[in-house]
Formats: sequence, structure tokens, C-alpha cells
Amino acid sequence: MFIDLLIMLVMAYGFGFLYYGLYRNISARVHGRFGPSLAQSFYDSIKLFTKDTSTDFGWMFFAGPIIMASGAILTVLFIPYFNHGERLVGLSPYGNLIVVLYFMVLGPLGNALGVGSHGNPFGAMGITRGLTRLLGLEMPFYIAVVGLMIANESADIGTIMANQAETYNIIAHPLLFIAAFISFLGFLGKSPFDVVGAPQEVYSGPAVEFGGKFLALALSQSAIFSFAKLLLMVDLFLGGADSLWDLILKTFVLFVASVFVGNVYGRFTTAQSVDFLLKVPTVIAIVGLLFV
Amino acid sequence: MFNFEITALGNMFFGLTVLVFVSLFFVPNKHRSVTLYSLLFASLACIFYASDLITLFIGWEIMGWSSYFLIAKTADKQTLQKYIVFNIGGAFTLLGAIILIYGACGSFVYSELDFSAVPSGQVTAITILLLLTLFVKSGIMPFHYWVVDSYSQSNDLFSAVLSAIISKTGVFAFILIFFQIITVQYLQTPILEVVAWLGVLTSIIATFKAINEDEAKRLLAYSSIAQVGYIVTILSIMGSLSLEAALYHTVIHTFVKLLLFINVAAIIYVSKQHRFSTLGGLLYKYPLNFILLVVGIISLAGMPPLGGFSSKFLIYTALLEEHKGLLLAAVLFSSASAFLYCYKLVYGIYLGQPTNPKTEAYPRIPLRFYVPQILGAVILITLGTIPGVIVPMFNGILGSVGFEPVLYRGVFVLGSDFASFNGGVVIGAFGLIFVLILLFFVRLKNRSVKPKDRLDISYCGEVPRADVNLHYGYGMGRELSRIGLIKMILSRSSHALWQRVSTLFGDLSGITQKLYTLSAQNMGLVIFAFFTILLYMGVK
Amino acid sequence: MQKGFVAYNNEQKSLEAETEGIKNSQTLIQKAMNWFSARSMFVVAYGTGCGAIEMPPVFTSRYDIERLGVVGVATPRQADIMIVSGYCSLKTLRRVIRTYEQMSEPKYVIALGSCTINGGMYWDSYNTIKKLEEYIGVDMYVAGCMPRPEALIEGFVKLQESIRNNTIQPGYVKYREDYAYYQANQEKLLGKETQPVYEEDYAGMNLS
Amino acid sequence: MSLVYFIAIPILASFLTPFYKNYLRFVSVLVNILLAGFAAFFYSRLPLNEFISLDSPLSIIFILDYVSFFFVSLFIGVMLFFSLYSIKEKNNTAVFVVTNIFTSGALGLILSADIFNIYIFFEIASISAYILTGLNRDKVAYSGAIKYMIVGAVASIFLLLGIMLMYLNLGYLTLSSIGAGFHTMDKGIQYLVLLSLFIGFGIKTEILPLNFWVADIYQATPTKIAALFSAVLSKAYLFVFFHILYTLKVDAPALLFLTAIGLLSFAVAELSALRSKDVKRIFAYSTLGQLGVLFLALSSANVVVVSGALFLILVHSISKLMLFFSLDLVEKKMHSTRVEAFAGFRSAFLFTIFAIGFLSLLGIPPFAGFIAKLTILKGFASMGAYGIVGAILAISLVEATYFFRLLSANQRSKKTAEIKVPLLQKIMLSLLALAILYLGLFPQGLLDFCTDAAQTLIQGVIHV
Amino acid sequence: MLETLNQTTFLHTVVAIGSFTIFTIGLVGVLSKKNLFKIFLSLSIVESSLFLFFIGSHFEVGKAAPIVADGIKLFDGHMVDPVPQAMILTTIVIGVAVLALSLTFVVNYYRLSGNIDIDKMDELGEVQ
Repeated sequence: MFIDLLIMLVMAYGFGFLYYGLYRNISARVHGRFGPSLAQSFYDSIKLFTKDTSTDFGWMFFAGPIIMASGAILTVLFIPYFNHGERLVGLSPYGNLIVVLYFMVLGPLGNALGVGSHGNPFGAMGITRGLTRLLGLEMPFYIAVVGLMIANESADIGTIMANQAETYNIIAHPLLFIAAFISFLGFLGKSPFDVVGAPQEVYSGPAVEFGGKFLALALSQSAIFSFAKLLLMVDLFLGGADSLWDLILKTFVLFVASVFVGNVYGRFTTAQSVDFLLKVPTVIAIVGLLFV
Repeated sequence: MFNFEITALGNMFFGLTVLVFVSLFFVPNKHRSVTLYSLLFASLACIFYASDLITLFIGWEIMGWSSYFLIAKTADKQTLQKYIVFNIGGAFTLLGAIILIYGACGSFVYSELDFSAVPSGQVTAITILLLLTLFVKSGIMPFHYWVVDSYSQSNDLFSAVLSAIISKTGVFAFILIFFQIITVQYLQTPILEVVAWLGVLTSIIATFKAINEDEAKRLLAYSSIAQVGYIVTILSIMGSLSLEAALYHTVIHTFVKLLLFINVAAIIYVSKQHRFSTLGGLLYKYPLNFILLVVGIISLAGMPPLGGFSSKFLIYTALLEEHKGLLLAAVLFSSASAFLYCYKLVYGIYLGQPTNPKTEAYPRIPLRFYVPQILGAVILITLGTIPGVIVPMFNGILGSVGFEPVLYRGVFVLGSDFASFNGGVVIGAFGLIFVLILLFFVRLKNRSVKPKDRLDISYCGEVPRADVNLHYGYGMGRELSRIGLIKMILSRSSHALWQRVSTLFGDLSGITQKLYTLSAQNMGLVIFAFFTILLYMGVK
Repeated sequence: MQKGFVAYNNEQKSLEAETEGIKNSQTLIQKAMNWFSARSMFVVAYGTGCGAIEMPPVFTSRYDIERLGVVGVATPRQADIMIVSGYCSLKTLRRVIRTYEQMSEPKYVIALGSCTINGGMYWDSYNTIKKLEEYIGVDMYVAGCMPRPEALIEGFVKLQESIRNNTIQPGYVKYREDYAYYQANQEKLLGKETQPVYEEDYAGMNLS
Repeated sequence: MSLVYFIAIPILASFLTPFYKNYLRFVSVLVNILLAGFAAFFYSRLPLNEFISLDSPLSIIFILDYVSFFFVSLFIGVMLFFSLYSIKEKNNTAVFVVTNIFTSGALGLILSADIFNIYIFFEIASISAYILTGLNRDKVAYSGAIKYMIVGAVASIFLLLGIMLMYLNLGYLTLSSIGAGFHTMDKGIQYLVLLSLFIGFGIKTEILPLNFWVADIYQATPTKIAALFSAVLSKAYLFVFFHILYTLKVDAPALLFLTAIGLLSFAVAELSALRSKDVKRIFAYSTLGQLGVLFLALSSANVVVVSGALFLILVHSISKLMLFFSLDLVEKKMHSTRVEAFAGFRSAFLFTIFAIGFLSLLGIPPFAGFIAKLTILKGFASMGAYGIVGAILAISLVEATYFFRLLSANQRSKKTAEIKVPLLQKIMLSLLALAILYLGLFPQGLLDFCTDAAQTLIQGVIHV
Repeated sequence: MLETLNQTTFLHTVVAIGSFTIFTIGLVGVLSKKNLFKIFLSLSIVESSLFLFFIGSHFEVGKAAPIVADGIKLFDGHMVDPVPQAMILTTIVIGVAVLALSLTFVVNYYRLSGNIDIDKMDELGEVQ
């Protein structure tokens, strides 16, 4: 059981950073430059982990990133990797989709508590933007998920995957997929909704006081978190992965789609992004919900 | 006239009351009014254990006016007036309903009331009157006008009692009368559909009002309205799982509000400040208080490791089972944004930079404040780890009210076959992972350096002056009003409605009052005019 | 005035320093860590002087330093490298010192232009400092009255090499060990309060 | 041991005042204790008729049945309380001269069973009321008394008209024979008689269109006397009116009209109390309102409702006594009965007394008012009149608004004066409060007595 | 012709019309006059009109007044019905007593407030 969990964790960490390196490379190419090597994120994280000193603002600041990381790791562990369910299932038999959705909110809470404790006003501004944006993001995603749960008469990810044996949910419930995909972009922090950590505006937002090992932990948990979300989208809408290769293919396709969308758009302000999220994708999701 | 009967439903609510009152007994309180508190306690016991409608009503009224006198020590005149008029109005609608039931079934005792022969028009009238009582007591939207002021202006101890117990009497009455007395088959469902939507709208508007609030106790008052709004919504679904979800959420909400109100009371007791804009930066001065508040807001927002999640989970599964997609979407909207005001509560008081530099001058929090908080925290944590522990109790209630019990699969698992989760694994995994990362972090040779002083933060190379107020994070949530949909929600206010009603009555009384200042001669004129009118009517 | 250090720091000596490395005593892990920290550099996006205009083409697609793993970050906490680009007035020096102290170790400074080496064309100006290394530990100089982006990239590559095989003693170690010396210089110039203050008393400043 | 003593003894006591001028206080207490003794004596022999014939055609008939015993004992109790309460006041003995006449007038109204006797005691009670109104001997009191006398004279004119028309057409004066013969008269005369009786008594029982003078009178009289007015006087007229009405066996539409009038007067009285600035006037409006409810309940001719009404009469008298006497204490200290003065006094005891009084008037559970209201509502529910139930509840909500505004005003405003309540007053007032609480918790005994009284009231006078 | 005038019914109609006119005169006096004395005076006029009507309508031509005086002990057939006489006697007494009392009040009121006009009595009522 624990080996499974460990493998899942390592895969998430590896794929997460690999995809992040890929993202930097693709956006570099879009900018017309070569961009760093694929493994650049690994180098950054190891460098940060092995820094000599990092400023620590007290025990809450110390605990904040740890809660954030454990939130991300728990999200990953509760999502089964494969749809035939005997290997790499993680803790999903003990939890269900609603538990996973709420774990996705636990991470930002830990981060918010940690950032709040050092009292840097830029941190507070970043957190406020993050939470308000989260409000906008959650609505379409939750409604889409509710639609799926009602359609499949169960909240267990395994059964949802099993029901997609012949037609994927992306075809069965297209509207729900569109709404979920738009808010999925926001969850990954891609460009139209990346107002939270904007370096120029809010001095890199929540991460303003994260140095050394704290920044390292923040980066690695965001990698694991983005892989978890990728995985969730695959499980819910693309019928889960049959084999490892199928898993990599599906997550990669989804990731590339989100990257290309990300690179095209300018940045929404917080109010604009929540306004957009509460209008367009939520309405699509509600209409989809009616057709379930 | 007083006859009582021990029921499972009564036991649960009375148990909650005993726990709240015993734990609040320790909190230091300026207005030591033991008589009124014992009167309130007796009236609550009378409500929960009544076996006929008259005893229920007597308890209801005594609760109403004894809490009026408890609030009267600190609240200002308008709040008192709003409180008593709404509560007495609620009680009189209850009395009207009881009289209607008496007219229909000829008796007051619960066991003798059977609604088979009663015409449906009368049952609808009874239902509407009772719903009015419930709306006033739990503060559903148009009738919540009195809730926020009374909660925030009563003294800190009593606002905890108000929000933890007294707002639940409405829920108790709903379950008792609609489930046990009138029973489901005679109730018309369209009314309850409207009630469900009213409950959800209340919680949405209350949540966004709470986000906009700058005072701690008013924020908690709005959050109580929102949470009780959930309970009302779930109750009106009328299923066995939804009843269990409502009961579960009642238990959770009682202890969450007990914990939060007393926590805020401790801070107010120590710092004499009510508003977030004057608090802040108390994290390292009162660490235990901070941790307890974090436990409180995690369960208030319904986050996984703690108890709040189990009740939210039950509410979602109940709604999912009944295929109420749109309703669930609305509930999700308000519970997602509930997270914002939870964080605002923590940030406003504890995190960020202190607004007045002399926070060191604040005294130590007396230990007695921690008794109710620790009780609340312990219960919330246990309900987080073993959520199924109180399911047998609820099944007892469901049985006594005529529903078939919910699936009970041991202490750790909670939920129905639609969806269930294992509380132990969730909190165990969270704890284990937290410890693992902590060990990894400590083992790193990365030396952590303490910042020189409070103002040693990276601030574009500058040093913020000591008098610069860095705590402007307290105003979070104000940017929400720039968002179209939320601005529309926030603009709703029932103040104008009730103001028009009171001016209408005022002008009416102005007119009638002039009548009573007639001179003797005009009085004679009126008498003879009245005589001739009646004479004319008689002759015709 | 501490005799030894000033003598050490004349131009010729530093040019030959490349070949004579400090005895290599690190273990394998230390070597690997140095290799990684060389591969990924975070620069404080902080332009002090006229050289700041050279940095945008370096960081963006024209010369693209990101291929070497160098990224600009907003706050000193996250950064490893600080670029002091060009003349550094007394007021800027206060900010430079505060940012330098807020960075977490190992931290390096790249000084652009001749103004940081010997005062450059402001050699006799009353409000700029002449030698940057008297006030903070500097690692890499890039000469030129505003060196071109290629020179700046050359400076980065040289710095990465020296980190990788640890040829010269890093500035932050010197700063930490001879902190008294640096602090004396700073206080001589900026008065008791070296951190940025808002009530500037120009009278107290003596400009040697 | 005849019923005449009830009337003779108080009048005698007041006329013999010159002999015991400054001991009148103790004498009037003795007189009331004596009357109470008589009432206890007669309790065992209840339905009792007494026929006193002065000369062959002229005779006086007294009836003491359950309902009149109820009122007699109520009035004697109130007067006993009044005299005991002000036993310490040495200076105004004049009050007791007039209150003794007032007692005999009220008792006479209750006991007498022939129409002309009722008119005589009607006048006696009114005259003593006029004098009591003018007791303060200042400009306000005299103007109140003048207004009262004009309206009172108009009332007696109408009553006289009614009695004459009846005697003209029927020829006899005793109530029972009038009751029997009333329906033999032709319709027009019957309507005219009923109308004039209604107007005559309506003015005195303060019913809607005829009660616009009442608030001023309450404002003019000394507060203690206002307590007597609201506890005794208006109740006596109310009883006599319905006593005659039920003897004349009035038909249903008339009763329905009276119910409507009662409801209207309850509503208008409560509404006008909302904006009033003078506490005494607020209590007056509340009395008018409660009389409206009593009118509404008594005219429903349903035993349960009427018994509730009788219970409410008792409870209302006790609470109004309590409220007015404590208001009197407040007025003595604050020298004004305006709401600001009422808000300014500080006395925990008086505040609790006011609170108990208000709560029982509103019909809020632990106190007796609730039982009365509950029985009335139960009666109306069994009759199926849900409209009236709803109206009563709504209007008492208005009543709750202004009562609690007074309470919160006192609770939350700056205190200007401390009131020390003397021991005697404190004992008496808490006695009343305990009575209300006791009646609220164990009402069964009194409720049964009220049901028998209601039974006899609805039958009207039948034999003799 | 004079015979017809001597019948009881004619007597009753004359009495009725007469008392009704006096009643209206008194009524107009009460409702329109401003002076307090005049109001109370017209009130007693109204009362006296009622007495007149009551006594008049019980009187029969050819019967004697029911006065028990020297020699006559019992009310026998040829006397008018004594009961209304007795009632009106007491009512007159009461009327006089009430009038006296009201006039004393009016005098005292005038002495204290110097105003006799009913419309200027503004002591009572809601003090705004």
C-alpha cells in the first residue's frame, strides 16, 4: 500500500515538473527564444532546497507551506491513476470526488495562513486575489462535477471512470467539459487567470516572503497539484487511463491544450476574471446540468 | 397544563443545550444574571421535552422574552425593538398555528393529533404560519432584519448562546411539527420547494454580506444566518438522509459557533476592539487562541479533516440523491464563498501587522475562556476523525419521526451508498503527510534565519515606517462588490421594506391619535351622528 | 583602515585570480549542489543605474539568458544574484545594502560598468560611491561604460563557472566574515543608520 | 342579612365622615373588610334573589348569582386593595369619601335587577367618577371633569330615553319581565330601545366611536384613581350592558355587529398608543383596547369565550391596578408621566413590576393573561371564527410593540433618579404580581368558576 | 270641536311634539354654543324635555295626580299610574345634583384658567 502511495507521489512530482519545464519551453518558443532545458524546474527546486539560509517568520510561517504541500499530496493520493483499479489506486476507496474537491481548497488555506503570518501587505494582497479568483473558479467546476455525479448516480471516481467505458464524458456531456476546462485553466494558474502571483503588480503575491526551502516546497507542491488536476480532468472526462502510456498521452494532450490557450490571452484583473467565470462557464455548466 | 415526554429528538437538542450552557458557565461575564439564564434554560428544556403544543408555546414565549431581557443589558433601543417585535410576531404566528390545529383536530397533545380528516386548505394555512415562525427564528431572508444587530450588540457570552442554541429552536419546531405531527403525506410539496429556495437565497446573500462586514461579531451573525439557511434548505427536502444531514449540521454549527463566538469574545475582552481594522497581528501573542480559531474556521468552511466537512458532505449527498442539481449548485456557490469570510475572520484578528503598535500591552486571556473553545474543538476534531459516531443517535430520531434509518457502517465511515468517505483515513493521511514533510524540512541543513524585527519584510528595498498601517488586508472582500453578479446580490436590503412598514403604522397611529383629542362638544356631535346613522340603518 | 584587503583588490591581481583556485575540499554532494545552483540562477529584478536598460534584452527573447537557467524574480528573498548596474548614489546604496542583506545565502553580486569599479565618469561626484566592493561583497565585475548584453551574459557564464568549480571566494562569505569592515565603511559614508530612512540629514554626510 | 348592606354600608360610611374625620382611612379599610366578609358569607348561598317592596307598585329587586358574585368580589377586592394601599396618606382623606360612594354605586349596578334601579346606580357611579376626576383641583383636572360631565350627561339622556320607551310600551321595570315581554313589542320600537341602550351604555363602556373622550379623562385624574376607573368602573358598565342584552335575548346580527365594533375598537385603541408620548395615555389606550377585546368576547354568546373574557376581566383589573399604582410612584418622583420621565427612573423592583404587568396584558405565557387569551382563542377556534383569531393576534403584536418600547426605553436610557419604594407599597405590589403568576400557573379553579358565571350571564335574568 | 281636543290621544301627540321641539332646542344649544354655562344649561333643557315627554305620555284626561295626601291612602283606579311620576321625581333630583356639580367645576375652572370657551380648553390631549 505504502509503495503504491510513494510511486504515485514520485510520478506526480516527476510529471509535474516535466510538464512545467515543457510549459516554459513552449512559451519561450512562442516568444521566439530557445527557453531553458526541460529539466530546468528540477534544477531550480534542488538549488532552492540546498540553499544555505532562508528567513523564517515564526512557527505559523513554517507550518503554512507544509499544510499547502500536504493538501496537494492528499489530492493526488485520493485520485486513482488507472481505471481498472487494482494498481496505483491510492486512498480513493476511502474517499470520493467531494473529498478530493475539498482537498483542492485545503492547499490554498494552508498557504493563506502561512502568508498571513509574516504580515507583508503584498502577501495579503496576493492571498485576497487568490481567494476571490478561487471563488470564481470553483463555481463552474463544481457544477460540472455535480452534473457528472448526478449522471453516474455515484460520487466515486472509480465508478465514474467505469461508466465511461464506451463513450467518454467529453462526448456524453460536452457542455460540462467546456465549463470544467475553463475553470481547469484557472486552477493551473495559466495566463488569463494568473493574476494571483503577478510579479510586477503584487511583488509575486503570496510567495513574497518565501525564500530557500519554503519556495522550493511551494514550487514542488504546485507541480504535484497541477498534475493532480490534470489527472482529475482525465479521470472525469477522458475515461481514465488504461495503461501508463495512455495516462501520459492523455495528460500530455490536455496539458498542451491548456498551455496553448494560456499563451494567447493577456491577464484578467481579479474582478474581470471572477466576473467572466461567474458568467460564461457557470451558465454553460448550468445548461449542461439541465441536460444531464 | 405542563406535561412533558422524553423523546429522542428532545434528548439530542437538550443535550446540545446542556453542553453549551455548562461550558459557557465558565466564561467570565460582566452581566451575571443567573435568574434570567436559568429561566432561559428552563424554557429551552420546556420546548424540547413538551408533549403538547401549549407547553411548547409556553417554553417558546418564555425563551423569547427572557432572552429579550438578557439582550436589553447591552443592545441599543432600535435593536431591542427589532428583536422583540420579530420574536413576539414569530410566537404569535406559532400561537395562531396551534389554535388552527386545535380547531382542526380538537386537542393539543401531540399523540392525539391526526390530520387525515383535515381539509387541505387548513393544513396549508397551518404550514404557512409555522413556516413564518421558523423563518423569524432562524433568520431567513426577509425576516433576518433583527438577527445581525441582536447577535452583535448582545454581550459576548449571550451572542454565543443566541447563535448556538436559540437559532436551533426553529429547526426543532420544523422537525417536530412537520415530520412528527403533520407527517409528510399531508404536507403539500410546492410550499417546501419554495422554502428550500428561500433558505439557499438567504445563505447566499448572508454569505456575501458577511464577506463585506468589518466587525467580527456581525460577520459571525451573518454566517449563522447562512448556516441555518443550509439547515432549512436540507430540511425542506423531506428525505431521511436530508433529515440526518440537517441534524448533523445542527450539531456541527452549534459547536462551531460556540467556539468562534467565545474566541472573538476573548479577543474583545482583551483588546476592547471589535473591528478588524483595529485588530491584527495577535498571532504570536495568543497562539492557542489562534489555533482554536483555525480549527473553528476549518470546520465552518467545511474543510475535510474536521467535522464541518462531514455535515457539508451529508448535505451534498442528500441533495445529489434527490437529483436537485440547481439547488446544489446554489448551495455550492454560497459554501464556496463562505471560505472567504472564514479567512477574513482569521486574517482580520490574528494575521497581518498589528494596527496599534502596543499589542504587547494587552493582558493575558483568562484561562476560563478556553473551556468552551476546547470543548468545541475536541468535538469538531472527533467528528472529523470518527464522523459515524453519532449516526446511531440520528437513526433513533429518524425512527421516532417515522423515517427509515440511514445506512450505518461503523464509526469511521459516513454517508450513504451514493457516496461515503472514511474520516479516519482522511485525517490520518493528512497528519501522517504533515509529519513526514515536517521531518524532511527539519532535516534539511538549510539554516533558518530570524528577521531582524517586525518591519524587516521585503518591501522593494524600503523600510515601512512604524506608523504606516500595513494591516490593510482586513478590507479583503470589498473588491467583490466590483463584480456584477455579487454587486446585485449585495444591493438587496430588507431595511427599506421594514422601514416602510413601521412608518405606515406610525402614520396610522398619528391619525387615530388625533381622534382621541376631541373636545367634549365634538364628542357630542360624534355621538349624535352615530345615533342618527344607526337609526337610519335600522329604518332601512 | 585594514591594510590587507585594499591592497589585494587592485585590477591586475583580480585578473590573474582565475587560475589560482581555493583548495578544493568539497565532498561529492557539495560538488553536485554547486553544479545545480550554477544551473539555476534567480536574479532580483532590480535596476540601480544606467545599466538597467541592458538587462531587458538579456532576459527577453533577443539574447534570452533563460537558456542558461537565469530567471528574474521579484523579491530578494527568492533571489540568488543581484545586479548593481552602473553608478550607485548614496540613497540607492541604502536600498542596495538592505536588499543585499535580505537575500538568502549563497548570494552573488554582479557589478556592471566602470562606475562600480572605480567611480567611472562620476569619479569626482559628491553623491556617488566610488568602489562598490567597499560596501557589499561583489563577485563579478563586467567592465565597460555600460557593457553590451553579450558582455553581461559573459559575466553570468563566468560566474556560473566560478560557482561550479568554486574558483574564487564568494562575496557573501567575505561580507559575512569581514562584516565589521564593511559596516565601518557604510557608517563612515551613510552615518549611523545605514538602512533607508526618510528624514535625510544632508548635513551629516561627509564625502571623502 | 340582605343584599342591601352591600350598598348601604359604604354610603353610610362616607356620610358619617364628620364623626371620624381624620380616621376615615382606617374606617374605609374596615368597611371594605366588612363587605368582603359579606361576600364570603353569601358565597355558600349563591343564586339569591331579594325582593324589597317599598310600596305596592314600587319595588327593588337584587339578584346575586354566579356572574354578579364574580364582579362583586372583584370590585370589593380592588377597593380593599386601594384603601389598604393608600392607608399611609394622611393629607387627602377626601378621596375616601368619594371612593366609598363609588363602591356602593358600582355594587348597586351589579346587584340591581330592575331597569330604573340600574339607572339610579348608573348616575351614582357617574357622579362619584366626575368628582374623582376633578380631585386634583387644578386646571387640567377641572377641564377633564367638565368634559366627563358633558359626555356623561349625554349618556344618561340616551339611557333615560331607552328606559322610558321600554316602560311606555311594556309597563314593567323588572328585568325578568322586560326580558319576557321584549319580543312582543313591534320591531321599530325594539330597535329604537336597543339603539338608545347601546349608545347610553356604549359611551360608558368606551366602545369605538364613543370612546374618544376617555384618554383625556385618564390624563386628568390622579393616577391611582385612573386605576379604579379602568379596574372597576368600565367593567361594571360592561357587565350591566351585557346583563341587559342577554336578558332581552338579542338576535344574532346585533351580536355580530357588537363583535365587529369590539374588534375595531381594539385595533384603533392599540394603534393610537403607538405614537403616544404620555405613559398614562398609553395605559388608557391599552385599557380601551382590552375593553374592545372584552366587548368582542362577551358578545360572542359562546360559553368558553365568555368564561375567557371573565378571566381576562379579572387579570386585566389586577395588571392595570399594578401598572397604575407603580406609575403613580414613578410620577411622584419624576413629576411627569411622559415617556422620557418614565425612561429616566432607576428601580429594579418597579421595572420588574412593569415588565410583569406588560407581559400579562400581552397574554405571554407564564402569566395569567395568557390563560385568558388562550381560552378566548380556543373558544373562537371551536366556533370556527379564525378571522377573529388572526385579527386578535395581529393587533396584540402592535400592543407588544409599544409596551416593549417602554421597557427598552427604561432599560437603555440614562438614569436621572433613583426611586425608593416604601415597604407597604412593595409588599402590596409584589402580592399582585404573585397573584398574576399564580393564576398563570394554576388557573383551573378560577376557570371553572368563570365557566359557571359565563353560563348564568348568557341565560340572562330568568325567574322572579 | 273642543271635545276632540280633550281626548288623551290628542294630549299625547301635543306632549310628544312639544317635548321633541324642546329636545331639539336643547340639542342645538349643546352642539353649537361655545360658552360652558350655556352648554350645561341646554343639557338640562334636553333632560327636562325627556321628563316632560315621559310624564305627559302617561297622563290620561280625567284622572287625578297620584298624590297621597290627607285622607287618600291607596292608589286607586281614578289616579294616573304612579310609577313614572316617582321615577321622574328621582331623575329630576339627580339632574339638579349633576347640574350643580358641573357648574361648580365650571366656576373653579374659570377662576383658575380664566377661560369659559369650550374650544379654548387645550389642557388635555397629546402634548406634541
